[in-house]
Amino acid sequence: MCPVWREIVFWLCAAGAVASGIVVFRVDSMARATFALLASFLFGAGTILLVELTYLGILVVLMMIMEMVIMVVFMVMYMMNPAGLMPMSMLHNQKGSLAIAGGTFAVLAAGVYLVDWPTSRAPRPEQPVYSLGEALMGSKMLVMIVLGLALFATIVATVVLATHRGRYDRYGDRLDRDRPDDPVRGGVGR
Amino acid sequence: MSLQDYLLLAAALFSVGLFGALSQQSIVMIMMGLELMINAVLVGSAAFWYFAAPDRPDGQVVVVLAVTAMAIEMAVGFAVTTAVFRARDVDMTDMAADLRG
Amino acid sequence: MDVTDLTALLLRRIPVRPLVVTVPGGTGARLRVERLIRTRGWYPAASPAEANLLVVAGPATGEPADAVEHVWEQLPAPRARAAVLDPGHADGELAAAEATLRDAFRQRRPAPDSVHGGAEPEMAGRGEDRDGLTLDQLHVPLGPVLPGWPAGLVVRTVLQGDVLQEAEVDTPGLAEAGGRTWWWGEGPGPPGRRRAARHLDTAATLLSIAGDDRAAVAARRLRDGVLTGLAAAEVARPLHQWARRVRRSPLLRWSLAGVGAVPADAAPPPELAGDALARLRRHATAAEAALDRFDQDVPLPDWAEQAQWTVEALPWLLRGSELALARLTVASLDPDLEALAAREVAGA
Amino acid sequence: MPEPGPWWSALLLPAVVAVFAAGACSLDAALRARTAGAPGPAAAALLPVRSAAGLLVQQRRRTPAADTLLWRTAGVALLAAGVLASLVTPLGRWSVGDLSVGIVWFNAMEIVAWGAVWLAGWGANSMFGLVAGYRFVAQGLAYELPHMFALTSAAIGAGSLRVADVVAAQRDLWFVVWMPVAFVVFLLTVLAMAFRPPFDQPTGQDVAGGVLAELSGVDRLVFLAGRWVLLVSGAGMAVALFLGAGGGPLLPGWLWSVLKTAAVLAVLVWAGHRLPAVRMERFAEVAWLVLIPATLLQALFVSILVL
Repeated sequence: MCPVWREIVFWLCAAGAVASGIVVFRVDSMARATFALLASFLFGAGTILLVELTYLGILVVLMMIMEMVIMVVFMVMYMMNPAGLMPMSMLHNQKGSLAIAGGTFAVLAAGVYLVDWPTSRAPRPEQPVYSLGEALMGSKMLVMIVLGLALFATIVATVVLATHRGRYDRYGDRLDRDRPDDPVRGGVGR
Repeated sequence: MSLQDYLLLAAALFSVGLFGALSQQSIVMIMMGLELMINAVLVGSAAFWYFAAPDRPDGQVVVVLAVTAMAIEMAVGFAVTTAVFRARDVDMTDMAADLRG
Repeated sequence: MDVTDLTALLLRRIPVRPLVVTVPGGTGARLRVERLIRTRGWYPAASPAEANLLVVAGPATGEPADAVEHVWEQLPAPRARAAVLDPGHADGELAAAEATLRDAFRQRRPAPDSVHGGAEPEMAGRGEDRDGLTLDQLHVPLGPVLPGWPAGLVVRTVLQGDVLQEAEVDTPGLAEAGGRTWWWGEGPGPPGRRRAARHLDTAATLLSIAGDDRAAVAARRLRDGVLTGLAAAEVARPLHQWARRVRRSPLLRWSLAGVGAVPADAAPPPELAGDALARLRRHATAAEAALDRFDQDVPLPDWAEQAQWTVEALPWLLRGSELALARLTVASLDPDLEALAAREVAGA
Repeated sequence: MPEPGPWWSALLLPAVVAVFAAGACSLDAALRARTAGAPGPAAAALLPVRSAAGLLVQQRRRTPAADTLLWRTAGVALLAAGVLASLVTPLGRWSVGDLSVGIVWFNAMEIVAWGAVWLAGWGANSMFGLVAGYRFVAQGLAYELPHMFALTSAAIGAGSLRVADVVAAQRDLWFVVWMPVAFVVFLLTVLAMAFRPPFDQPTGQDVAGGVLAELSGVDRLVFLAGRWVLLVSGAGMAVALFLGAGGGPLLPGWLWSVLKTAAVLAVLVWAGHRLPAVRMERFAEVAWLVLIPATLLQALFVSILVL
């Protein structure tokens, strides 16, 4: 892609990402808020694709759609306004938050233009995903092991937190029930 | 399209997310703010990789870490919300704090 | 060619998607209409949005008439409607309605208000549920117009997510049916055939709700064959084939086992005991058994009694089940409310 | 060895996909007509075209308090994603865009269906639609991991995420021969992803058509087309990943691709016609307890062979 086009696409994506990020906190429907957040991520993924990180850009698209769809289920479940029927304002301390956020942006933006960022003349790898793979999996697989453990711990922790039925509820106090006592029957072994 | 442009975008996303995380009452809406801030991390670290250190994979690893962190944040966040909701029937941070003790 | 010509051209070729609404007293009309729809190569619609032809089977007066009007409002243009009171007139009514549907001039009326009165759920408060979460509740009536739903039945539910927390049964429009009962009384032909056809009809409904279209259509074809007077020898082979497939299908067993199970201490009529799978298999076997006595004057089961038990049992049977399971449960019990009304008229 | 086609192949892609979709739809209609004893298969073959015409002249519905923006977006997203998923699928020697991470791209585009179907159910503000939308999310959670591991097996077998490399790796032996579990699971999950029968609970009769319950007119047309296109994309990718793409004797590569895709599509449609619906709560447990371990073992087996 020629540089002019890349420039245009970048600024479109940037404007889209920030605009839909703002929309998240301005709409009065849970579904719209969640999908606005998704739009922000998709625009963000667009900028990642522009810096030739194809794998990571598409990974972000894939992960974020899944996460947002799961998110919207919980949103609709727990928010008082599931159908978006009534306008709502969930804000508190709006002015203070706005001031803090504005101040943060001013400081960060000043930093962006004042700091002398390093640049590199090093050649870009043909396939960045290979170097990523080696970083994750190479040299004793440290990163991957840590990530895997963290995710495994998350699975255990979330199930413990979220469920209110344990195996004694399902299989009886002596764990001697053949078929678990669930509200809905599963599909294995019946 | 330069590193500064990308970092400016990241700063804007981060600030919007910060505003959301500070101003919202509902736990799930606060999580949305946090996710926007992580989005800023994604954009920023991708740009750092491309402009500052393309020969080393660290920027990419940070992106992977951020995506994982987001998944963990969401899973734990909703599990906590479910537990709090079940125990106290609230999904607002203020209420959760008020009802303490 | 301008746009209206093009529309006229397309209208002549569009497929007809009928939505059949049966009101109490309309079973005979429904059976004839379903057969005609099938042999004409039309496919029935699952919802008003999909349909372009509304077929009302039976005498729609009083409360059922309001329900029919509500459905009619939801049909998008181009659309037409047919009212079939007498099975003998079904062919003519359908042909006339199709002609109306394909007539560009008559379809060019000003479009009705474009917001269609859908079933907007009414929000209620919140309540306990089986997962220990206190979530929002919706008040949703199931019926009287739903695909594969017994005519004249309304179940008023309180839904949390798709779990029925409460269910109340209502039977509007039975009085208007005037005690007409097709299966039990006024249907033509010997009772042996009617009995077999009713077993096949119930099985077909249950199979279509369970998502086995092929077996459902096969059952309807057999039913129509039985009612149009095919010899028992002609029906036997396809009937045995169908029954064997229904009994043996592992996927059907998988999705129906344990659905709508009636505990023995609820003293159900023997035909309704067990779960949806047991009832389906019983229907298949009963239809086969009826083969030998097709043209004899066999006694008919007490469908009024079964319907009475079902209407009384549905509230507790459906409580706490998911929407899909509730639909399967109702379809497997398939109460013949016409028979119930006829018994009340006779008793009064 | 597939290579990127000329620029105009991008314009050709929607047309090719549409022809396959129409063919699959005709086959489905013909099978249904035969079961129903309705007028012959010839009439059924034209039914998709006539249905499309019928939906074009039909009024678009609006329901009270619908989220029209999100509702209308759903169909467009589904259709667009279905077509884009085929972007990396080779037809003989050519593919429109041979991305270095084509397999991930394909999966990402399929995932769009999650959002689209949920939105279609939610947007109409009708109870049946919403229930069906949630059903699809549950189904998605069940099929996505086995689907991913099936894709992963093919990627490991070729040592690359590029579809062209996977095709090249099958020059001597099709992947279906030594990863049959992955192939079967892939086909199952493609059916589930396109919510075609037997995984059509999100559009079931028991919820009056489910996510389709309130759709009419051009909105319905776009959504239904999106569903068929998704199935076509899945069949095309199954051919590229497991059946050697355009490889075969005598005939030119593109013709082999067409024939194989048509065959896979026909099998999928036929299976959907033969089998009763699979209910979500049953499938979810099977997916997690049977399909995921099976595909993981398949991936392990492939990895060991490759090493």
